[in-house]
Amino acid sequence: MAKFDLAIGIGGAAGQGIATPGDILARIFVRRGLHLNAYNAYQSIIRGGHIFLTLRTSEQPVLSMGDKLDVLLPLNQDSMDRHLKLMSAGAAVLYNGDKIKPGTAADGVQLCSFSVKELAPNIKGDLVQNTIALGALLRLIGVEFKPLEEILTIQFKRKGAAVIAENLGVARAGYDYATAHFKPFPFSLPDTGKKFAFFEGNQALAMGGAAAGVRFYCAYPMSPATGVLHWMARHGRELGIMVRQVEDEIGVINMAIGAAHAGCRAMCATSGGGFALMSEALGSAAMMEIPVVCIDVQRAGPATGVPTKTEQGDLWQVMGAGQGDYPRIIVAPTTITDCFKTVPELFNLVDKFQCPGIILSDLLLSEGRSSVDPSELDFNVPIDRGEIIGLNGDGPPANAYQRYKLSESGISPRALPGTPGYIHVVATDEHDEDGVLISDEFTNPHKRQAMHEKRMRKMEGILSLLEPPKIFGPGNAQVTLLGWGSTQGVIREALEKLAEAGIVANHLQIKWLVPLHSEAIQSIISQSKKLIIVENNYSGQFARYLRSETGIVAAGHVRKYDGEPFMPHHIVDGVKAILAGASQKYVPVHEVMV
Amino acid sequence: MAKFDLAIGIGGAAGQGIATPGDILARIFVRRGLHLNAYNAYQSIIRGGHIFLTLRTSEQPVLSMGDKLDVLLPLNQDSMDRHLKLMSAGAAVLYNGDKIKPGTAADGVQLCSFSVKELAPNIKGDLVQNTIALGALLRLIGVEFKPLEEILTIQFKRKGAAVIAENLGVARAGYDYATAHFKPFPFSLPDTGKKFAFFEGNQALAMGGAAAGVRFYCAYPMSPATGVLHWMARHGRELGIMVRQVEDEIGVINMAIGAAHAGCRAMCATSGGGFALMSEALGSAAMMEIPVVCIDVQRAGPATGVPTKTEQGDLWQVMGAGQGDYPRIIVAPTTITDCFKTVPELFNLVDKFQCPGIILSDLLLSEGRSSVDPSELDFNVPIDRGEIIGLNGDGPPANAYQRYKLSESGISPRALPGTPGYIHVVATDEHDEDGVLISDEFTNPHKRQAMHEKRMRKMEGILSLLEPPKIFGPGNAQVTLLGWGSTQGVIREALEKLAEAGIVANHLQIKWLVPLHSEAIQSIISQSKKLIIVENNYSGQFARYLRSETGIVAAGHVRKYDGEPFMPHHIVDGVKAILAGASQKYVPVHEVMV
Amino acid sequence: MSLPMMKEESKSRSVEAKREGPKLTVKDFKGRVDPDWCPGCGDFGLLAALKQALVELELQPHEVLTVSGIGCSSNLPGYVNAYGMHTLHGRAVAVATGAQLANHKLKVIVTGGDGDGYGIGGNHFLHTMRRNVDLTYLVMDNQIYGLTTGQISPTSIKGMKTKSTPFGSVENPINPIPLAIAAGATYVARGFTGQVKQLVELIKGGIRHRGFSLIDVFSPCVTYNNDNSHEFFKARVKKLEEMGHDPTNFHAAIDKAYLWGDAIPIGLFWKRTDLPSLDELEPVLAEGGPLAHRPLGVSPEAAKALIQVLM
Amino acid sequence: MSLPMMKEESKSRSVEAKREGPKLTVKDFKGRVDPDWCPGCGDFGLLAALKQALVELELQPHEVLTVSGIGCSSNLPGYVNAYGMHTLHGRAVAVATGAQLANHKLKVIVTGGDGDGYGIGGNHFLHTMRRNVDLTYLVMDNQIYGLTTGQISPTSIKGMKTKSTPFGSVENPINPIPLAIAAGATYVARGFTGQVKQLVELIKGGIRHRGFSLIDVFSPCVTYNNDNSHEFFKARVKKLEEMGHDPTNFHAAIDKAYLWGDAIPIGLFWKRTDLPSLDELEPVLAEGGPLAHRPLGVSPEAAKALIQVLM
Ligand SMILES: Cc1ncc(C[n+]2csc(CCOP(=O)(O)OP(=O)(O)O)c2C)c(N)n1
Ligand SMILES: Cc1ncc(C[n+]2csc(CCOP(=O)(O)OP(=O)(O)O)c2C)c(N)n1
Ligand code: SF4
Ligand code: SF4
Ligand SMILES: [Mg+2]
Ligand SMILES: [Mg+2]
Repeated sequence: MAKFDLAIGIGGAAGQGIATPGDILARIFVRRGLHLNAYNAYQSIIRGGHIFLTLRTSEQPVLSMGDKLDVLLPLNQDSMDRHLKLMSAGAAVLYNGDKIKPGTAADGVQLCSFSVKELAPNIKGDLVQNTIALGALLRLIGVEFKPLEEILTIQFKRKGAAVIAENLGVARAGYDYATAHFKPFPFSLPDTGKKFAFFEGNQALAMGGAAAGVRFYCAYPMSPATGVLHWMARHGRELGIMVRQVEDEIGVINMAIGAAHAGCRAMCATSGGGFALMSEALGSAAMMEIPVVCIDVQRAGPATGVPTKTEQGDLWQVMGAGQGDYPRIIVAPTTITDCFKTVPELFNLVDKFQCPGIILSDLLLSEGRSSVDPSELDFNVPIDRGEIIGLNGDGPPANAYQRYKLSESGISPRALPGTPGYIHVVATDEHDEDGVLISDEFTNPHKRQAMHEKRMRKMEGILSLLEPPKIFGPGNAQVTLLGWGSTQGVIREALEKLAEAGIVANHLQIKWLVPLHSEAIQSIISQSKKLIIVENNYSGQFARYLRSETGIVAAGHVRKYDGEPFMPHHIVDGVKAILAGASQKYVPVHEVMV
Repeated sequence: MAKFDLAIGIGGAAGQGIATPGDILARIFVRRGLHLNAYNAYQSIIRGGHIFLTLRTSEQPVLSMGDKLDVLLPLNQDSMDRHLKLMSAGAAVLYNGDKIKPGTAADGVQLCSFSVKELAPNIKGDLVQNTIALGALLRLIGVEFKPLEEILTIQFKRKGAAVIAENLGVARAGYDYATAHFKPFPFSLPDTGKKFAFFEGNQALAMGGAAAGVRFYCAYPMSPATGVLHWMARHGRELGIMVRQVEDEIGVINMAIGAAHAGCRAMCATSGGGFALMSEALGSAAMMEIPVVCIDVQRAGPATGVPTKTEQGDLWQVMGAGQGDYPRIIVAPTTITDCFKTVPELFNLVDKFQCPGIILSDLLLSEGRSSVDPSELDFNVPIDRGEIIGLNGDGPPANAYQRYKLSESGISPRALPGTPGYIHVVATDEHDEDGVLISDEFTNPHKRQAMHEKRMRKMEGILSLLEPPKIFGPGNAQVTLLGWGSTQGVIREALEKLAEAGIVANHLQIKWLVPLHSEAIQSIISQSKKLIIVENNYSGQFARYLRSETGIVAAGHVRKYDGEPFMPHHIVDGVKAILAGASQKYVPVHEVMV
Repeated sequence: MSLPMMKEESKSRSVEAKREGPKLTVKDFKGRVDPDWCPGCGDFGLLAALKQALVELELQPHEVLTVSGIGCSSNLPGYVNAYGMHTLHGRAVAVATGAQLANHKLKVIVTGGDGDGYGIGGNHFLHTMRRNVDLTYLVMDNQIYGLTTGQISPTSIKGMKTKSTPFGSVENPINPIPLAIAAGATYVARGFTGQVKQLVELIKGGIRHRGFSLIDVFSPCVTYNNDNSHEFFKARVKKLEEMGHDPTNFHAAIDKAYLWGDAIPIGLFWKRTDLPSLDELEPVLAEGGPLAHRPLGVSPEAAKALIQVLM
Repeated sequence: MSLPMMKEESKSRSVEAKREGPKLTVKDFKGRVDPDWCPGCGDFGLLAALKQALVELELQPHEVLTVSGIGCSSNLPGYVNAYGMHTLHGRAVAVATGAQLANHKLKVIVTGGDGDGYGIGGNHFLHTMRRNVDLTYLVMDNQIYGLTTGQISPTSIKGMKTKSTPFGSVENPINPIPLAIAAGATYVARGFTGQVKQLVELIKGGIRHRGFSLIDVFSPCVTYNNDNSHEFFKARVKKLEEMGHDPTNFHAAIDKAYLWGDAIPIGLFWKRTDLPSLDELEPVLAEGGPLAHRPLGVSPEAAKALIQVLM
């Protein structure tokens, strides 16, 4: 282990309480100023089945779940059977030997069996094995008992002193048993002296919304977007955010549009299926020129698909959502922390340009967790609500107010309902500058053309405000890896591994998808020797889009669509195979059976 | 008038009964074996406003509404004011001088005023002016009175002898008045001796469905797709087609999917907004592998847009419809008769490949009317229902039936509910070969990958059965015009006009959009000197798609998005401007104020 | 799941605050353009009644937001001088809910057709009623799809011949009144555009009512519905007031609602005032005024607390 | 719009044709995999009752089509050896209508959750009831969204604390029974998974009934709903049979449906047999057998006639 980099896998069935040891470990790491990345592979089942949580920590930022496991904590036989074969020399496997039998492990894998019966003979319930294992694990990675004691005390505070004592006792037993019987890792868990926080992408999106000043949030539950709703429901009251669970996603987006028109910053989140239902109304927001933000947290499709698995499969859906051409902004945040930052940025844009904004997250980002330096969570963000008139009682304009006044920017100042003197009607039918319909009596092809052009002109203004993508890594690279959205971390890590293997690569990650900085991308890629596009879907949705906008055709593609995210070596292997000319399209096989 | 080519415009308010003279004229034309094209520019209003019907007839096939009017029949002052300025030397304007005053007409325009008060002093109601004008018009174009007599007799049969007599009298009065007072055109309406039929695109789609063996049709009314429902409702009973009006478009597509799974060929039609609501379910049809056909009759968007106006603005919507990647077939018929032929073709494909098929029509095709040689309306079409097993009581297979058996083609034989021995469950969740979900307990990334690939493999098989597009016109053309779907006729006509102007152009029209014959297109376009793409939308939806699939970038674009269809000269002007280097994108102005 | 049948007035239902501003007339509520409905369309009657009600309630145009879907009837917002939203087909009630909760000082009036509200919009209709959102919903029920030139609607009578049912509909219609009562609406009435005076009172009552009010209005389509014409209703409607109906009597309300034939009751069927409206129940609105007027962002203390729990 | 309250049996309702084929047992209806529901989930009870009902009705697996949406409960078709469709969230009733009309010889049984059916699926629910489509709809009503790990559903009681309402829901729930009656369902019952014997009878009655039958079944979620547990219902449910209820009594049905508290009625609330089901009313089905079995295409004569009118 050159630099300190520890990955722990905890596996078992749904309902076996994997989340708690995961949370405790995460807390211990971030409180020591260690970086963290956590990814939970789970299934659409409430009890049973199989869950596998990977927690990885390091002194350096942790960009992905990584390629290897140092510790395996199987909570049932199934998990042991699935994962033992992934462990290699130097790794340790911690398990309750009363119930779980290891198979044959690779050489150098330390099999650390403990007996729950022996260590906690009087305690009922299955959760005790988790606590013992946690104690033992901390001992193995050279952590004093105290941090665990602290966190357990907080964790069980509500359940009273007896429960705390019991859990501390059990954890201690595991800790002590490990001291006596297991070989610790050749390091002690570092403490950088910093203090980090950690959060999942959905929390980051919700907090970003709060920072942006969202006052109305509504949703219909849908994995993997429900976390945003849960955060909002939990914190809405204290923050003055109205949170509503609606009858369906059509109701959601329309309600958000109503709230937005009345003057609130309004947001909603869903996954692909719910987004499909919203698509008609997104066009209506553009037509009425109402700013609204909708998050699509992608999961493996099509249709219901694999609800608890990740994919980047909705790009063409969001680009094509709704009939006709209309201005829209589509952005795919690149990290969990970027989720937080993107929301206020996007709100300023949609408010300025009075059009819908779509955030493309995915399960990997939204349910993944990462450490964050609290100083990066700046809630004091710039807020630009665009041109709203009449707010300060500045009285009606000399002429009758024209809600959709033609303008070079495509933007017309809006007035909120309730404002004296600016009466108008917004409409989803084509309309004139004053809002009067031009789809019936006053139909007029020239006016229609002018209004359509006015709306679409906004796209230029938006583009001019978006930060162009930048190349990362050496300029003279053999190969450029291009990704979009959530894959930034894993591609960066693949870059490092490629460098170790003597392959000089650089990296371009696209965050702002629509409108696209085509020229900037073209000029970057024109410098590049060989382009490989990495995406988490079957058909190369971004590759096709990139070609449509820039003509760029990549030399190779690394694609994955089995529901699981990329691990760094998948990309590395793909790049090698493509560079070796073995294939143009490389589809890795996911080795971890989850 | 070199070759015989006559265009008549009838204008007035909704409710003034424009349809009837239009229908009568159309019938007179096709019964003389003349070709016909009719386009009705109307508004989303039930009474009032403005309607303008253009009827064009010729001995040659009529490819579009054309560029000029020979006869104007304004039924009110508004229509006179809007259109008189379009008339040029040789043209005639027929109007009720009691109520309508002409403005200044161009030299050589014959103003034919008649007086309803004089010619039909005792008849009440406004419709009488239409009948008088019709009589006068027929006289002007050299038709004997008899055909009109016949048709009026049929038309009013249900209303009894007195009404027939009254109408015949009035028509006769108009006819005779014209004989006495107006200068007839220098020709008599030809009679080719053939007998044609005429129909609108929606009727053609519905009849195509009947020919294909559709047994279940359901819809929610939406202009401009409602005509399909109306035809089906009228004829369903006699043809054994169940026709249902459903509560909303989500219900429509899901009901159609249910009927399709049970074994019926099932179809539905809507416009862009309804299609947006259907998009989730289309993905579910692909996931469950159920064949279903959905028609999107495009209108001017976004949102409610201009419900009675045409556009080709839904291409990206249908390409992106629904989350995730899934196999789908998208086809845009190129003529009204092609609408009829496309439906059975598409049903054979979706049945064979067990996936959804989408027909992209538009208002121009669906509500436009054209003549057709009845021999082209062959209902005896080949029917291929794909692999359905167990139908002949062939008993259960040795092993338990696997609905989603992996296969090279991606196709697995299906069994219909009710078949003994082939019990299975279809699911929108990802599933294994036997239909068991692999989204919960049995989640497995390798199986997921295999099933996803199985479905997507169908796209290759589909492509291999689609006819590649072919170039039309001279091989050594200066410029190639490329269009898709409904614009075929007007582009062909532009080609002729360009030839007259000494510009040699050829033409490539794309009908099968997804999957796309990229290689065939590339090889055709590689022969072409200059490519100009013509489409009826703002953003060049096809141009962008073409680039994404082939890398082809056109030298120029002619685009229109004011709600009205192209007239030939719009394209001619655009080609000239682009060839002259004046612009890369040409957006014509619609001169007819409708 | 229980819907107790208590009839107590809930407290603090101040209905009409004192109005400032000039006293307005119906003319002041005339929209930018004249209606483009067919001459004789029932919707004219509803438009007149609505403007009259707004005048009598002494509301100012900027205090009112009309929200509609798509249909002939849904063109109404364009004909009223008030803030308006002409949204998608079937979605008016959902949009209106968002607007009402975002600014609960607005009087939000939803207008539309039977197809819009009971057909494609049925799910929002259902759930908005149970939530008792403070909206006044005026359905111009012509028992037909007017704008799409005549197809059956969910309230078309069985046997009706339309373009989509040329041989007569075989479907049972819904009866919006019992449906609304069962779904939890707290003010349920039926009006007729041929009885504008009563209609004005019903609308005023609906706007005054805190909670969801449905006013299903017979608004005959002179172009596509010959079965249920102005004359048809004129000969049959009977005012509930004159029938001695007590709108707090649940059974009587339902029984009266099913009457159909020689006497068709119009008026207020059902009203309960013991259920607060959603905005009254929503703690976020308890203080601070309309959400739409509140300052944006998160206080430094709140931000700190949010971060703290992540550490 | 009228819903006459006649109680005559409509003719020709042959319910169970004579069965050929072997006599089956519950085991024959076991699906390919075991349920993956939480141990103790109410849905096990419904699954058992459904299989028992199919056995007692002497149906063959291939004669039955189960159709579900998405949710824990909607996984049911995978656990029954019968044809099945596991469709999109909220869309089961619409899909089932298509399948039933395409092959009206199938027994089509729709199964799903309260969120699926009354939440997102509410509009199809409403209109399928008024059309009286011959479906048997079993709603596993656990008053919660189970599969998405616990948020309020349209039947969650007011005040319920869930992940989406951590401080208690402020919304009024719907009561599916009166709603279904008002919407026009012709067989409306409530069951409880703790009373499997009665449930079997209710399901059998529903399948036998020609028309739309709703059976709302208390099917407690042991993981996310602590308010309405098996014990909660066990202590409260009371059989309508034992309460002397007459399911043809409209007022009594509605009154009983609103009872909630110490005694919560279960059983058949409402049944009417005077309204034919949609397939019976649809002339296209009058002869020729199921549409799905008919030959495709148009006869030459019919084709000729179609073309003739265009000339
Ligand atoms: C999603 C969608 N589907 C269909 C339509 C077409 N459409 C417009 S209005 C209308 C029905 C109008 O009937 P109703 O709501 O009763 O209003 P009316 O015209 O009778 O006043 C329909 C089906 C649409 N605009 N959007
Ligand atoms: C369009 C869409 N929105 C949301 C979801 C997510 N979703 C799956 S099941 C479910 C609700 C489940 O509740 P219920 O129908 O009551 O079934 P239960 O799990 O309680 O049996 C939701 C919201 C989805 N699959 N599709
Ligand atoms: S079509 Fe009917 S509803 Fe529409 S405006 Fe005319 S009369 Fe009114
Ligand atoms: S979560 Fe609830 S509804 Fe779902 S399986 Fe578990 S107990 Fe049943
Ligand atoms: Mg209507
Ligand atoms: Mg539920």
